[in-house]
Amino acid sequence: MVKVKVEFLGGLDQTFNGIKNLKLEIDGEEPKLIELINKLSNEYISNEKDFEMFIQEGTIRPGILVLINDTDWELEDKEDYILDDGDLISFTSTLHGG
Amino acid sequence: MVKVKVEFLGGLDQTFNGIKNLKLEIDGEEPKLIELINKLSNEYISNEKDFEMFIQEGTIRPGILVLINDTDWELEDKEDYILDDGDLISFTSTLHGG
Amino acid sequence: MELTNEEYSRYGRQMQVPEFGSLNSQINLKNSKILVIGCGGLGSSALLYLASSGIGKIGLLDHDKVEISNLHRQIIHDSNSIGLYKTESAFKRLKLINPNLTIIKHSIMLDNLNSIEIFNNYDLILDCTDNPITKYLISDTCIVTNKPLVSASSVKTDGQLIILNYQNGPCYRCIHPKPTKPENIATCSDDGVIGPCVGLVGVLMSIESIKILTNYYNLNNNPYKPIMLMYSGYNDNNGQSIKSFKMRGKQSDCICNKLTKEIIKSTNYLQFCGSINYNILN
Amino acid sequence: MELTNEEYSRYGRQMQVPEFGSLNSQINLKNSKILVIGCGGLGSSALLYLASSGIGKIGLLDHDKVEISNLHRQIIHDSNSIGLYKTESAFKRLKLINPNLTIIKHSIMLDNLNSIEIFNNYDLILDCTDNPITKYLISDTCIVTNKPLVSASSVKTDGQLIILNYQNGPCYRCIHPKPTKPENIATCSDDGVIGPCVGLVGVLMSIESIKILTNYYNLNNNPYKPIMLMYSGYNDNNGQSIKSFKMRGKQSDCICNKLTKEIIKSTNYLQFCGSINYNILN
Ligand SMILES: [Zn+2]
Ligand SMILES: [Zn+2]
Repeated sequence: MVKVKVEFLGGLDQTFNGIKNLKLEIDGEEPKLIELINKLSNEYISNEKDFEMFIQEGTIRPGILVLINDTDWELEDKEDYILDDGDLISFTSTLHGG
Repeated sequence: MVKVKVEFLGGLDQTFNGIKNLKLEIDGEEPKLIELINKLSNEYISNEKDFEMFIQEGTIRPGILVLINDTDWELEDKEDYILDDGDLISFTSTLHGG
Repeated sequence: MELTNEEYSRYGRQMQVPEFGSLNSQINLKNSKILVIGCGGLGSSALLYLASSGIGKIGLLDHDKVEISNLHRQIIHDSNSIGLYKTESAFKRLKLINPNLTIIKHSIMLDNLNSIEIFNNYDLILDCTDNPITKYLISDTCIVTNKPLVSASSVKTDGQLIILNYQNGPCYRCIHPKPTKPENIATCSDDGVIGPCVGLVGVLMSIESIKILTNYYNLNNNPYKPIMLMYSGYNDNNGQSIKSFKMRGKQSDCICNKLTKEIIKSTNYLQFCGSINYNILN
Repeated sequence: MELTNEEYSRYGRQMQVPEFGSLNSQINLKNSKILVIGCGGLGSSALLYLASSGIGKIGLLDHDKVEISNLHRQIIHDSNSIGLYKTESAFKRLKLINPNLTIIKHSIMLDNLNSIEIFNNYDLILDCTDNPITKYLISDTCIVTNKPLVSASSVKTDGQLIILNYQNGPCYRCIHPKPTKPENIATCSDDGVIGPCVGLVGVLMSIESIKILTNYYNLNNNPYKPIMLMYSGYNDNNGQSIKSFKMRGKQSDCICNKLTKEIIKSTNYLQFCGSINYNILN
């Protein structure tokens, strides 16, 4: 079991009932980031139409950036990143206002 | 031995030869913050007149705030705080420009 | 009090933001009276945004006149302002920005004999000054007149902000019981400042002021806790940062617990802070 | 090129700051030509500080006119600006702020047929627009004209900033290979924005622009690395924050590696981003 912190930025908290910060436990010896994403989308989105704001075509929707300990997940293993105790996983919407 | 991080903010890096961030090892089982302060003033200030910018009347000079893991040292034990591995100790000058 | 149709159009976009608090908050702003002390680098951006936001009445306090060396950072003024009182120059710009706003000019130097009477006319004080003498005086006066205080400073590329005398939090003396010696102080005139860096700190002040005036910090669901915001504008290749430090509360042994009007009026603030003669409120 | 006495007085305080880089940096600013696309909430504060800082030439691009609902956040304009082109209103204010500045007005809508020719006249581009169609077009045009880009956005209480196409770093498409669907996008008109929050992000843009133009990021002692600055203005009782995220570099499979002028001119950006018709450059 691994304990991680999750934060939703750029207004993405609205998709998760206004929750901005979360501490979560993920089962298993070496759980991957995809398991956290599945847990978030299955257990923390109460509104069915909000699901599309987080997941599209089986992955994080375009316009959401994922950061592992303040680093773009593209520099890590994306969905296959192996979670470690104390990791901070940030999800942020890309903003478009000016 | 305890490993800590030190940062100098608000222009205080100038007193320490322009160093903004530092990783330091302090000897002993349960070293106190005062030992870090002594080490900094004895080993990291090369200019004698800079000493007064850090220490006055035997303690941190008025106008410098000390933060232990982003918390005012007044909420901890000040000089007697027992350093822990990974602690971040910040020293910041109070600014006066407007 | 209600809003006019013009005000609904003007402030609609901010009333839409859930954190702002809708119509009630806009009316709170309209009913608010704030005093901005120092119409320089911090005051410029703080004033432009506070005036635009729909605050009812703003007092401008500064005894200085606009100089050309101010203009790289003091964006409320312009080349035609040179030689005018900063209060006069700011007044002109703010009236154009928002004609709904009532503006009071205090083109005088703040001192321990006039501060109490002035502060009594306002709900919130912004300290945009640049020297410790005035910072102690402003904090002390906020204590005896019971006004919350948004206090900030900026030099070179960095800045600091703290909310004082608010919801039983600390005063300036609680944080700084002993003044910094004059020879240990960096100022904008001696050490310079990047215009938008001090400007950014002024913007931070305007946002914290709006939060206070709209009761964003409230005992029910978001109580204020003492923090200091630390801004760094030139973080090598990490860009810029704002960190939030958790600060001490009101100190039981601080002078603020027994401060009176009489004590303020008989205190020699210049002597208390040391003998170098600052150019106050620059 | 040298500075006049007036310029020494005007910019002295920023030339004193070691991180700025003294006279050389001031001359670099004087020689610089920047294009600011969008004279709204981000553009207002970015422009006021960049004009004050001594940049030689600024291009203003916006096809919109000032409306009263803009004024709570677009502090470069004022009540007399309502109905004027934003470029015209900004021009007037900036000329008063700094008469040394050369200003070019582009009161047109940016599109894939005019963008390349316009960008060719400038050294640095600031994307202060509010919709993905324009953001992709601006990034693509920066690729083929080889211009660094400071790109930012802000909605409600938050904002983001990223430097693109700089020192072999990423482009907008490297970060966002697929556009966000129109129905998943929040905008200032729909969701509102706190005036000083978007203003603060504009100030961040001005500071990063000054760093680029003065070679603060340089291969010798402070190489640029791709980061995104994330600003949050309403952090419950933790005040405000700016975090720095380490971002991916230029992606080898990104379209930017083979973009040409011809491809830009034949791309249907509206179709690429989806079918909702945005009010571009608001
Ligand atoms: Zn006190
Ligand atoms: Zn690319």
